[in-house]
Amino acid sequence: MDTADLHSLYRQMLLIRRFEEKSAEMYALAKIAGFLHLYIGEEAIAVGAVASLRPDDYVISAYRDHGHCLARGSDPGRVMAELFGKATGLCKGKGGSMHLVDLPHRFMGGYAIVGGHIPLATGLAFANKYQSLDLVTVCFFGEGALPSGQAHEAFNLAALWKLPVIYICENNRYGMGTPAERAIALYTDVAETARSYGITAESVDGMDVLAVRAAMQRVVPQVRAGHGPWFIEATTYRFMGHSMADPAHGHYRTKEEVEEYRKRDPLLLLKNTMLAQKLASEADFKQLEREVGEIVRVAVKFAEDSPFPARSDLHVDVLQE
Amino acid sequence: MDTADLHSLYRQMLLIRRFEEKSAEMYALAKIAGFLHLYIGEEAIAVGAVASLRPDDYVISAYRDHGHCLARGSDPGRVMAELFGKATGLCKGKGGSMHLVDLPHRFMGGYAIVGGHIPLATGLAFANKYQSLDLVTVCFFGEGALPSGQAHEAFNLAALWKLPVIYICENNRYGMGTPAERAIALYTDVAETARSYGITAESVDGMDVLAVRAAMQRVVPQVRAGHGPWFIEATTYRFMGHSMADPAHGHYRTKEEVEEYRKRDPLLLLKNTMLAQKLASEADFKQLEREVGEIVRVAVKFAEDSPFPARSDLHVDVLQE
Amino acid sequence: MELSYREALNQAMREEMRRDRRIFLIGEDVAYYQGAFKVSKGFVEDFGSRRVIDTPITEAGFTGLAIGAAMAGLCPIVELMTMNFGIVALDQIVNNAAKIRYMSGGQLSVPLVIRGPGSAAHQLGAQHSQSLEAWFCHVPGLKVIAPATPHDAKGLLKSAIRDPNPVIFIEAQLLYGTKGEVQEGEFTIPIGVAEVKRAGRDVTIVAYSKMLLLALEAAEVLSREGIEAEVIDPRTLKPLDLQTIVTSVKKTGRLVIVEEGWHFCGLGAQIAESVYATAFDYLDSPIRRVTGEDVPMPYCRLLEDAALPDLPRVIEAVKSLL
Amino acid sequence: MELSYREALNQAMREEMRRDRRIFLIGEDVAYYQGAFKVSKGFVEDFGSRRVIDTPITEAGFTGLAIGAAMAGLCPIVELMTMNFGIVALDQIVNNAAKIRYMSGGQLSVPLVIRGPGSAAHQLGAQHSQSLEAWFCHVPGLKVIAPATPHDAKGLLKSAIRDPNPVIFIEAQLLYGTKGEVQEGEFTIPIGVAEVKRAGRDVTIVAYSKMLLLALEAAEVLSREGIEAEVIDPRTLKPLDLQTIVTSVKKTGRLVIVEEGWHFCGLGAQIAESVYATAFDYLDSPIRRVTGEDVPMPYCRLLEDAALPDLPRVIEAVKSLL
Ligand SMILES: Cc1ncc(C[n+]2csc(CCOP(=O)(O)OP(=O)(O)O)c2C)c(N)n1
Ligand SMILES: Cc1ncc(C[n+]2csc(CCOP(=O)(O)OP(=O)(O)O)c2C)c(N)n1
Ligand SMILES: [Mg+2]
Ligand SMILES: [Mg+2]
Repeated sequence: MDTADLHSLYRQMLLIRRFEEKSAEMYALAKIAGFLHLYIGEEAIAVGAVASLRPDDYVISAYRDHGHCLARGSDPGRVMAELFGKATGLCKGKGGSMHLVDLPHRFMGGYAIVGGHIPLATGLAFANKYQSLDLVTVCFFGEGALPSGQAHEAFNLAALWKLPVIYICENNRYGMGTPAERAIALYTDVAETARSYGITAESVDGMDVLAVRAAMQRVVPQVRAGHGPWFIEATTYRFMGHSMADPAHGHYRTKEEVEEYRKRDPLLLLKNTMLAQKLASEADFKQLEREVGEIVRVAVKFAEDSPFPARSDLHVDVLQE
Repeated sequence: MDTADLHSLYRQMLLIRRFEEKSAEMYALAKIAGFLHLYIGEEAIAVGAVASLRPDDYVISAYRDHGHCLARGSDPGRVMAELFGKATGLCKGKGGSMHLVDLPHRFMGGYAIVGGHIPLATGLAFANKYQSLDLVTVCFFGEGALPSGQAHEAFNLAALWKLPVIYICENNRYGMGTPAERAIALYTDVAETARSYGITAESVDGMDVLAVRAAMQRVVPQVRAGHGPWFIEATTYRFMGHSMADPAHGHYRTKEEVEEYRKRDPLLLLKNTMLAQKLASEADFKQLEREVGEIVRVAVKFAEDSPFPARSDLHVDVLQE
Repeated sequence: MELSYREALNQAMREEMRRDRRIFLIGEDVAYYQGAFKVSKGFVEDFGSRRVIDTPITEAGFTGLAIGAAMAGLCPIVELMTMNFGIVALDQIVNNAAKIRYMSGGQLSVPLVIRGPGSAAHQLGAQHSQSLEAWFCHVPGLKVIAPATPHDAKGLLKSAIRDPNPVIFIEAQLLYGTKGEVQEGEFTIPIGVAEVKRAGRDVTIVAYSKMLLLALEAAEVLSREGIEAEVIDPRTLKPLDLQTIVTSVKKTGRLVIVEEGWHFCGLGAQIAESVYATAFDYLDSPIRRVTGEDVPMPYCRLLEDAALPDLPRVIEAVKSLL
Repeated sequence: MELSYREALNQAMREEMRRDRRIFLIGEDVAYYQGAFKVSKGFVEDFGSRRVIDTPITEAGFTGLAIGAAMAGLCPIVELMTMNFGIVALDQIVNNAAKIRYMSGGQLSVPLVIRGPGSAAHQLGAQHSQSLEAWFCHVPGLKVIAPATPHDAKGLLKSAIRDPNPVIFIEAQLLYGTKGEVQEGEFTIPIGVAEVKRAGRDVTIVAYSKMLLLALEAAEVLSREGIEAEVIDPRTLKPLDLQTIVTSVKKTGRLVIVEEGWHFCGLGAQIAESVYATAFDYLDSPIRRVTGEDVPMPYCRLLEDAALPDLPRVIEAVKSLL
């Protein structure tokens, strides 16, 4: 394994972590408002998955989308500016946290209706196949979306038409306050859902960025070669509340449970591997922290210094001329 | 096997057959209008399934619903009157062919949005469980409804909450002009869909009324006892066009294919069994034809002689006072 | 007693559920999480998980299930986490709940309440900030209610639960924390009856849900300038109590309608058209509508504020008529 | 040349698909069955199954798929077997197609047409006889078109296909067989432009889709009695060409709006309200709306006829204004 690669994976996860910690701070300061869903604890999935993609592949997500967007390479300043509702934000302040879009980085958006973006992902894949492009579409969603009708309709179409899409179900065990076992009939093996469409499906440790990347390194070429859709369940855990409106552990889970999962913090896991294999020293990690800290600082400053949209922007981009 | 039972099954199938042949005639005479979807060829499913139910169990169906309604024991005259749009019809002429309802016979309706009644069925079952009643709900739908999101959302709820509902998928191989293999990704085993929710599922020969009845005789007590939902695929074939607007075989299937399936006409199959086992003579069948013919004749006359609703009925029953 | 809007709803459901065991509450996170906005606080503790039911994220599925249960004689209360998610359940609401009674020639009934917060809160973005009452009001077979005060919320929710028809009951996230006097003891408020929330002679303002608070604020400001606005809250949006509105308009000769939803084909268009048709000769000038702008809701606060009715706009509208 | 409405639609799609390989047609039974109403006759033969695509009965799924494909630069035409089934796809239409451009700050576009028959045919029952244009018109980010004649159908469908925005294109089952002159050769009709279908001085009638034919019939009858109605077809329902309507109303002083959908919160309410707001002083009497009745559509023909606008009602409405 290439040392530079591991550094890069760690660095990306760290960026997401620190970026989101900072955005939580900014939320507390009322610089950011509305719903803010943090990805903290789940970073290995976005980073590991995106690592195997080409820049022109499509990525699409639900509302917990900062991680996917940053992993895709979006400018943290423009992401933060979007959270601030600034004109320099990715979406000029009109999208917000749940609706990040970065077309040049082929990040096709975050969507806030649970299950609603899964047909879109399937359509992106359809377009690629239609145009005989060898592009792959990766679609992230929570396990809470799995029972939704829109997900099922999309799975069936993807399977029927052998579309080049990879569905990544981020199973963090809860949909808001509802544990998966009270929402999904066959929760012991959610990948079975995909298999019932003839979609190849597997489960991967979503806390282990190397495992996620390894799975994708196998899967992406298959899908790119036209062997049809794929489904990956990535088991993970959200360390924070469902959104900033929700305490880190509510009635629905115990502090102990959260602590238990924190022992498998994806950053910690990779760091320990790198230290054990002597691929990096504590000093290297300190250096990374400094670099990432600086990036986040600059991002916040960019957001702070940016102007709000003009009132006259209100009616812009409703329709294309 | 009880001879009287077989006579009764045959008689019910024959009633549906002759009733629908007559309604096709009436359609040609413009006594009936709108969509008219005939069940001809599929009678064994409704009759076989309903035979194992109690009068207080619930039955619900899609728009191809004459067979289920008649099998449930509805008065053929009131069904025909409904098709005629008369005030004496089951629904006072307001429902029509696709929306028959007969509450006293616990026929909870035909519905015309594909997949849309499957959550309703699940709710009827929910109500029974909620009230600790040992009632079973049977829900009929075509294989075309299987990929629909509403079906999946309902299956998940039924499985999660172990509801006393039996889903009967009438797989007649086509949804309008689209063969199942172009609509359902895993068409080789549609019951797998249900299994992916942990629902027990099986397939039965839907042309063989005795096979359908036997399956239900096993399944109904299980479901009634609270062992959760069940899924039965009944393989069948529609002998007529999708509706009266559609020729019996269109571009989408050959005359030969239709002829081939007609050899397994459910009435013919049962008749041959009964003749072979000497449980009935040709004369008995002639007698049945006469009786059923008379019932249908009386039904048409009742419908013909009945008044149309009054114009003042237009705003009645929109809301309950 | 003084209650918050949230508490008033909680009480209404609690009293009704105590009264009638056919009533149950179903929705996402309504039980152990106490509701996304804590409206069903304490319910699962008091009524048990048989009657307070958490669902998977399948609005079509569980709304349809509730309709089926209602057909079988139960009286479900469906909580939609927000009314926005009613869109994925709309086929069930419109094609089944609203039509089953009519299609069955009166054999079946659907005594059902679908409730949850409509309209924008703060910066929830385009998919979570919709006012869809005009859609629901368009559909025969539904009743639509949108109370603005804790008292009305309690009295009308109790009526909605007892009503034998499907009722869409629209709350508002920004109202949950507002407080107001609520009558003690058992009471209901009839569906379909508007209320004059403030008497006045110069102009009539019709406003519902959160917009009522805005209208009352505007009336207060205007009053200081000697302009007396009569503020009417229809409370029930369908059936609409046109009579109360028209009576007021006949007195004032001027009407401003305030609604938060999109302008084009909003409910205000219908209210206006009905008033014109009924009281054309009493109107001194055209009716003014103050509405949400015809844009998907932007995230940025500045643009969001620009997209919604506010005090200056209501005041300007009133003054433009004088 | 004389064409049926169905043939006009077929030609429009055919010409556009020849012109641009990004265009494809997707829907239930559009390929081998040639469309439930045979609008895509010959398409799969001419364009192949790559561009003419049969789907399973999953409107949310394939409409969403088409939106995704449009985001990636294709130009899908979605055929809904009937517009009624748009309800199960409404989340995709409203939350994705209509909003993606705005939410993304203009980065993404959704060049998409969703077409199919709206309104009642004959005795199709409550779930298959709805006019949902008011819902679609309420939503910013959508254009809505409902042509009445073969010529308009062809020219507007071509424009809709070329438009970079999501367009809801409402046809009518009972119009498919109607015939009319269609301009030869290549042409388009601009979106958002109404047409005066018959000039007159006494009263303005606004009507669209099948109701235009009814309005023209009424105008003919009225003319024999010396009453000259000016009949205007907006053709595009959103954006609405209010100017053309108002110009006519300023001339006639009277307006009748005919629409087939439910009365309460129907599109006619908005048209009326807009006209009142713009031309209040020109109106001699209140605007009359002739609409569908506020009931789920009954099956029985007699009741169905009673639920829909007809010649006597249009004529009565006109005469009531004179
Ligand atoms: C259709 C719909 N219903 C309800 C909601 C409210 N809601 C937002 S997130 C969420 C939980 C989703 O859980 P999951 O899919 O597991 O994703 P996670 O938040 O765990 O990442 C719910 C119920 C919604 N956004 N959309
Ligand atoms: C949501 C929806 N989409 C489309 C239709 C139009 N439609 C009516 S029946 C039908 C085919 C259904 O096939 P299947 O479920 O197999 O039942 P069958 O007719 O074979 O009994 C279609 C597409 C509909 N009624 N509802
Ligand atoms: Mg989750
Ligand atoms: Mg079928």
